[in-house]
Amino acid sequence: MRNEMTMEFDAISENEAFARISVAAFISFLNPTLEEMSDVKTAVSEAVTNAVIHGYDGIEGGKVVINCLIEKDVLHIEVIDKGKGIENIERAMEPLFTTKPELNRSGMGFPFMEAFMDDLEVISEPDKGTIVQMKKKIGCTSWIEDEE
Amino acid sequence: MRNEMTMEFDAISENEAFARISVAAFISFLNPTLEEMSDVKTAVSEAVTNAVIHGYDGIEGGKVVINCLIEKDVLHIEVIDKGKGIENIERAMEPLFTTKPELNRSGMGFPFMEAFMDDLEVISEPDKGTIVQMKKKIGCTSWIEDEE
Amino acid sequence: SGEIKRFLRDDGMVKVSRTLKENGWKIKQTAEKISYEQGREATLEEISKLTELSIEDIVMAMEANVEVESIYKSVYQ
Ligand SMILES: Nc1ncnc2c1ncn2[C@@H]1O[C@H](COP(=O)(O)OP(=O)(O)O)[C@@H](O)[C@H]1O
Ligand SMILES: Nc1ncnc2c1ncn2[C@@H]1O[C@H](COP(=O)(O)OP(=O)(O)O)[C@@H](O)[C@H]1O
Ligand SMILES: [Mg+2]
Ligand SMILES: [Mg+2]
Repeated sequence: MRNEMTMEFDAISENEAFARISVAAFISFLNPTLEEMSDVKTAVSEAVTNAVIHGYDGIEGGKVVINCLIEKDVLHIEVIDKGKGIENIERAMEPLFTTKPELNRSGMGFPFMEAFMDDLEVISEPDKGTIVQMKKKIGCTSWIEDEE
Repeated sequence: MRNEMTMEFDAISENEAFARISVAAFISFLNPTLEEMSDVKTAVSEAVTNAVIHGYDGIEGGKVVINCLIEKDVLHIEVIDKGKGIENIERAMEPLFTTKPELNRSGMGFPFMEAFMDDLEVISEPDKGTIVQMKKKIGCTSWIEDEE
Repeated sequence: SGEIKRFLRDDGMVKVSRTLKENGWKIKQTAEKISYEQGREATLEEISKLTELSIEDIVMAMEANVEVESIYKSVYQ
């Protein structure tokens, strides 16, 4: 089974819940557990929030793109912005590292994505933007077994 | 206030719920009533189902596109397929008209979209595809008043 | 019919349907109360305040209700 969707929306914080709910709805036919569902929602929230707050910090009219692909029981998600990009990716991914302490950012976005998903890759270039790629196996495959 | 999103997904019936939930989540910050939300969901469901069942009837690999734009308190939705198209749009929109009586289709998709939304327009060309455009004013604008 | 079974099986949300249905019931009660008192339809924000459920939870709970209705729809078709 293969199922694919892509969405693009205005980089405003109001759309973070929308993005999270949409991805949850998209994967729901894979019959995930509540925990898997909540893991994916958390990871998507963190990635979208980063795109809005860091990527498009002070830039008007930005767009966030989410690509989702389900292949068998593996979910692939990409969250893409065309914003400021990240200079030092390794450092950005360290727990507690944040460039926005004044906004009460915890520096735990990337560590959460890493913990809640099976795989995390970050591709970024200053002034070009950032691509966050995540993968997760969704355990309950009853839906796939039932397929004829 | 302006907010825009667009999504594209595989034309399979499993994605109908996903589309409906996503649009509901997208409009939720407009502070709709339950009835307004359910009207929009019904209209989206009918349009997406039509794209999958009629537009891509027997065609593999089709994609459905949904464009949503919120301008002030008006929601604009487009549901687009690149499938078979409709020969006689006027006749297709008549209550109870269906080309698939064998699937227990009720022929009430377009009449429902018309009833639940404020405006419905259908653009279609045989073998090119179909664009369903709908508009609805979402009544409660407290969210907009709250904006400074 | 097969349609209903496919529906229940395909939709992972059925798993969480118990809480969602309870929330759905709470939401409908609250919406009715507000519209009775105010003489107009309740908005999402008002329902959210009174039920202490997030907008997100309300959207999901209403989806669970749609599903229940769709099941009935397929039964009566
Ligand atoms: N999409 C992005 N665009 C630009 N910079 C980013 C992006 N995502 C993350 N960053 C950088 O990586 C840092 C760490 O991100 P994260 O772990 O989510 O913590 P926080 O968001 O709390 O700062 C951010 O403070 C920011 O400097
Ligand atoms: N996206 C579409 N592509 C091709 N034909 C369509 C499309 N949407 C609707 N139609 C045609 O219009 C008819 C009426 O649609 P509708 O009112 O939704 O009733 P039903 O779906 O129950 O047949 C359909 O039977 C079909 O012939
Ligand atoms: Mg973050
Ligand atoms: Mg129809």
